[in-house]
Amino acid sequence: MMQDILTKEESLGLYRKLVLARFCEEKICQEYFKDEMKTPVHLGIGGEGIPIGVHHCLPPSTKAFGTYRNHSLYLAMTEDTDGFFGELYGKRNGPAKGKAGSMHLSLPEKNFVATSAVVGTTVPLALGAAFANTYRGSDDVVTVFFGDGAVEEGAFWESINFAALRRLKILFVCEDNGLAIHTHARQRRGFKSLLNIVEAFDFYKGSGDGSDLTEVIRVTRQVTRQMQDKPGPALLNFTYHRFLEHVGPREDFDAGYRQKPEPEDIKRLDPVLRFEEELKESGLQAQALEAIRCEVQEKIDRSVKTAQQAPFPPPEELFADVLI
Amino acid sequence: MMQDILTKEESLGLYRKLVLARFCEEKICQEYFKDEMKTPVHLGIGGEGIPIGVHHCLPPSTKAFGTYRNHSLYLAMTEDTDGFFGELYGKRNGPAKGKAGSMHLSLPEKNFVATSAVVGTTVPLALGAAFANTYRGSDDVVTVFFGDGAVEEGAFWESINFAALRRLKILFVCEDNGLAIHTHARQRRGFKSLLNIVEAFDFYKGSGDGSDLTEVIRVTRQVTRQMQDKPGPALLNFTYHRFLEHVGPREDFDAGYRQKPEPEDIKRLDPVLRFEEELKESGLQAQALEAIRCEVQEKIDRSVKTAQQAPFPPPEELFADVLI
Amino acid sequence: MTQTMMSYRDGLMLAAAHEMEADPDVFVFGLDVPDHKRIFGSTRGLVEKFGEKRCFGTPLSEDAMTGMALGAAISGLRPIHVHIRVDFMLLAMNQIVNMISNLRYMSGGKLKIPLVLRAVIGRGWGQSAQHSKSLHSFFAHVPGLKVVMPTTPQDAYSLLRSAVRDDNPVVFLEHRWLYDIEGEVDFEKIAPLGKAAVRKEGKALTVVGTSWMNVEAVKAAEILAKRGVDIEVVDVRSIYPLDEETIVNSVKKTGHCIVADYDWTYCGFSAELASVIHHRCFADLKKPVERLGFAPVPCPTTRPLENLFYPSAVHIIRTAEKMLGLSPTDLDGESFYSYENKFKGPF
Amino acid sequence: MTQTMMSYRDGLMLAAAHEMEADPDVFVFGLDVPDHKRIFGSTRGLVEKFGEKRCFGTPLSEDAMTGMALGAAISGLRPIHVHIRVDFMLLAMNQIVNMISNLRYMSGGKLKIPLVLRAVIGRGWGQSAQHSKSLHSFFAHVPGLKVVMPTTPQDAYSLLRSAVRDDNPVVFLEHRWLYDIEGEVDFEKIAPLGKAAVRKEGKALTVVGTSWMNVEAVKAAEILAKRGVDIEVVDVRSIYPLDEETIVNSVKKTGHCIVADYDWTYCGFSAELASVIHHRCFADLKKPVERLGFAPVPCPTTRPLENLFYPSAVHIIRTAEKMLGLSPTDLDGESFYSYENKFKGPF
Ligand SMILES: Cc1ncc(C[n+]2csc(CCOP(=O)(O)OP(=O)(O)O)c2C)c(N)n1
Ligand SMILES: Cc1ncc(C[n+]2csc(CCOP(=O)(O)OP(=O)(O)O)c2C)c(N)n1
Ligand SMILES: [Mg+2]
Ligand SMILES: [Mg+2]
Repeated sequence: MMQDILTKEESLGLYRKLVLARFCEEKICQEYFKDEMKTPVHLGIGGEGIPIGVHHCLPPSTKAFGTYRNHSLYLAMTEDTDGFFGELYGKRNGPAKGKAGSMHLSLPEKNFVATSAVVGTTVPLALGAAFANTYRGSDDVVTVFFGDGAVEEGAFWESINFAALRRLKILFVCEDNGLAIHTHARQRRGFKSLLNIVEAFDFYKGSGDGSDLTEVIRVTRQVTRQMQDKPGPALLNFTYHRFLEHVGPREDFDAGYRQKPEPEDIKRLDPVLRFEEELKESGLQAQALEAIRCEVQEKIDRSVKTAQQAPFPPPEELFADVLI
Repeated sequence: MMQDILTKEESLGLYRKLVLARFCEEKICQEYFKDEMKTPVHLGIGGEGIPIGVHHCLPPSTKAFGTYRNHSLYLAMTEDTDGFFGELYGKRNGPAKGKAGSMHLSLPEKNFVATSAVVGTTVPLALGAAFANTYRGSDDVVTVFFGDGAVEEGAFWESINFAALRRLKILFVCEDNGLAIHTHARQRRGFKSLLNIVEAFDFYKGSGDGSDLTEVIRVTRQVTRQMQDKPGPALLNFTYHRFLEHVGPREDFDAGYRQKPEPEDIKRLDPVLRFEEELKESGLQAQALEAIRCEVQEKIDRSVKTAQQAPFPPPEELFADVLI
Repeated sequence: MTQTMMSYRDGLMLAAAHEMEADPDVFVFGLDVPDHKRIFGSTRGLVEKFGEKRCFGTPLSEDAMTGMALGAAISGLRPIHVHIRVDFMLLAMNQIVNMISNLRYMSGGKLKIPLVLRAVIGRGWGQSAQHSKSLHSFFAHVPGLKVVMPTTPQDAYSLLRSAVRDDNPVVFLEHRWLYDIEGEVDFEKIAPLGKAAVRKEGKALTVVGTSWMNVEAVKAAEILAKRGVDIEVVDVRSIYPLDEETIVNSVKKTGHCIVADYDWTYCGFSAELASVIHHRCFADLKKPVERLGFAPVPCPTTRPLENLFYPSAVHIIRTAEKMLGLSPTDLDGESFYSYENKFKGPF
Repeated sequence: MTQTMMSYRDGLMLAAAHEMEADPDVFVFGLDVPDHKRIFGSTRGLVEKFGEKRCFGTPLSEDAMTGMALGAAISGLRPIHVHIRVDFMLLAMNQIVNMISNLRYMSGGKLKIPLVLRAVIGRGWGQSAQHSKSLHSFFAHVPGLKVVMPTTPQDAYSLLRSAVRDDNPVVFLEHRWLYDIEGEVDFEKIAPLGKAAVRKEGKALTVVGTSWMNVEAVKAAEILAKRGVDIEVVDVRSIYPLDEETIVNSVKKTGHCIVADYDWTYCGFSAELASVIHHRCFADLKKPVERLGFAPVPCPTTRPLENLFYPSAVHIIRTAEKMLGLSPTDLDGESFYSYENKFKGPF
């Protein structure tokens, strides 16, 4: 399966990104209790495959928009662990010099344009970026990632209407963990299938198990091919399991709003383990993977150390970057 | 056809309401140029059959919400021409003592609860009224009327989601003239069929030619029966031809954004003529109709005179009715 | 008299519970209201006691849910609509400013709008620009709304009860840090909307504070009292309607005034207070009124800048010293409120 | 020098046309922008000249369309987003206050937001509570936005050009009645954002006005001049950033000040002005600053009440007389601006 759609080199590159995202967030989990990262963290453990897979199918010129749960997307697009930890530690070497924190990461020079902690608010921004592409005759797609909760906001519906009306090349990607904080989709949604609905807006569409990176890539390629053949928007819905609490570094299965998955399910729900399994099945040696993991871990440890030692922004930074 | 679903008495009552709404607005057209009604008027000529037909199928305890294009709904529910003209003339005998004008008519004591000049804004209010019905164990339906343009507002989508989630008994009625001011639906909508979409929200649904009062009633009855059998929201979409400009008493076919209908089409597009034709076909005598018309015209003329002679609200009214 | 020690969050929770007991038309709803975190504990126990009919969550649809609250209120119910952050009410501004504030007037007084909009404001933990606003000046600017900002557990309790009983729309704003404050609450005490409270009496200078700034102001007053400088602290409590008399009387007595508002100053409530005070105490003021508030920038995440963004007891002390011509107090031994130890991440 | 007589609406129209000619990244969009009414004529000719690519209408989706404007601006385009009424921007407050104002700061200065939000404000014809607001204090309250209110055709032209060229988000507010005002426009004249203008010099009293209130203030000044009372009229023009110097210098000279704002006073821009002026002219003011604005109620429809709702030249005259200790001027022979004859229904 995997071999049908990914070269060995691609697979290893993807594995590296998966591990990069995962290890970064695991590092956060370890370090967070020291209260040095003074920013709320919405960890994406379990969902890394979605942004990594989607952006693997698109050229680096693709502009992306995201949410507060943006670490994997940031790392997939930038691999910039120095900036990442700098920002989380609130230091001057963060891309926003600590002003953004985890929830509003942005690195426009790498086309990771903007993220936001108000649910649904970057969805309309993608309209503008896609409009700008059309305006300038660019063929690029724009991606926008959002949670299943964002679909309930009016701005989402206004946006899909406009995207459909204008046949904008936007890939709407729903990172569907079935939860908005602690509330299940069935308690929030008056409809069963989002895909059915966007079909009535003449969207291209795709869906799949977001824990399966190979599937994410297969589905995304299918849909982006359609978008290139005949321009128009698309919606991808990828389900995944959120391993940790909504915000913060802990598990919270004892809170009672959902069940802890059985140990035998973890292998299916964890995109890193799952992709690793596939890589092994495809004949890749455990050592090659181990080497990647080591390299990535070292990179991360270095970045964390750099961030910890980096200076805070000076007081006058408070007043910089408001108006030009 | 008509005889199958309406008694003679009902038909005459409906004819009276149609004529009442039409003559009131024709009176506005005549008087408006005198600049005594200092309120913008969004006339509903061509669309009278929709609110009249829908509310004919529902008991008087049904709460209704509407838009700035609300005259027919107001008159259908209240028959209160004194208050109506009082309000349009800005006089003390209007239900809001002139504070509301044409765009924000409201007569809660007759269950004509609220209207608004900001598109789409009364749609969520209907959720609250329907929720209150459920809360109190009432079986009543709530109606909310809106134009085809309102469907593009986020609040509309948030509202149908909540109505579907809660299975609220709301009748969403789209008064579909295909225009938002001068902009055609195809320039605004990224979808083809609203009815298809609300089906995905498990709505009951119906649609028809809003110029045909009999059809409006037939379709509404069908749908309200379903709502009573198994509670849930419904959407009705009725098309109609707006005879006049968006706001104001004139025709504006010379503006070029749409075609004037051919004379032979008028009979089909005008709900009053069309219903009159049906009444005649069903054997009703022209005199009976003439008598209704005379009575209604006299009532209206009296109300206009009353309004013209009524006093304006005194200066201290400016400060009344803000907080209790 | 039934005095009990409790937290601000419990004051809020009990006020809702008591009103729900007293009136079956009162219900509480909003995003995450019934989940296990219960809006930082302030809706604890309600769903168990009153059921899902009267305490429930919603989809993420602030605009329509606010309209739904209005629709329920004009249908005779008394909704308490809760937002875990006031910033999200920006999605509902159209319903609040075009509809809720106008509907009574536009109906010639026929519609009654007994509606409470509760929202958490202010500083949490690295909350940054989108989870830290107050917005009381927006709401107070618009005729047709009442706006309340309780500071003490007693006020959380009494003012919420009064707000629920009020037949007007009331925006009720609660600072995140106040939730942990403990104090005596007397269930019999009624606090009518529209009255300020003198938190500390003094003769040298008046600090008029809103919400959390009263905690800072009382701290500043305690420190200055040690060197014999007597600060009066007036807690505005009701942003609209405003209790001008209490404020004006205090300033007429002291001749000096600092307005310490928990918001940006530009076009904010501090501007309203300063101009009312200047106008009414024109002959009594010995110095112009000084205004303290947020730095005129979006709220940054990183702690050192965040600390500079928010006004504090230190700012009040330094400003008071300048106004009164005093040398700077040595603050070395003083301990100020710091959430480093009391309030940890993630939210 | 190329001076031409033209209306305010034509000033707006030509400013957009000239910017669109000069820069292919400028585009104009919004509800009803290209229909035959053309936003009261202010977008006339644009679609013919620049095509539907650069001038187009939208669905009724203020929230998403504002976000789309922001998205286009951070992608390097320069959108002019037009609203036929500022009241509808309430639907977009979340994008404006949580996103547009913050995105530059939250990106550490990496994102640039060259975006103009045009909106029509104020009185039309029986417009009532939902089509009559100004809201400049809302926008000015939030760091990260500029706010402009031009009064003359020249300013409509020059300030719109400056706003389009500005790399910051600019809210541009145009009073409905000003559209018909005629005046000389010099295309070479640049009006930088952030500067007030003295509309009439005088020594007895300063009226600081916003938008339409400058028309009323100049009228008041003309009438009072006949009895030798010399009023200075300062047009604020730029609500944020504020040109404090021009205003403060005027008040220091006259010692008397009326702030005439086209908005409610409570927590409004008039409060900001009054407190800045009181603070900076503390020793110079002979009387407290007086504020004029809307009556503290939603705007009523009916004409007699609507006339009472809005502040006017008469209010300015009566207030000035009181402050200066003058007997009431006989206004019998005076003709005031009245839209009875100039501005008829329906909108
Ligand atoms: C407009 C808005 N309303 C409410 C919140 C509070 N809130 C933060 S995250 C969240 C849940 C969002 O769920 P979803 O979109 O599925 O994203 P997930 O966290 O599951 O990735 C809520 C309600 C918010 N940030 N913004
Ligand atoms: C939120 C909002 N946006 C824009 C407007 C300006 N406007 C007034 S009516 C209208 C068109 C509405 O069309 P539709 O809903 O189809 O109703 P119709 O007038 O056709 O009955 C528009 C855009 C408004 N009143 N409210
Ligand atoms: Mg989710
Ligand atoms: Mg229409």
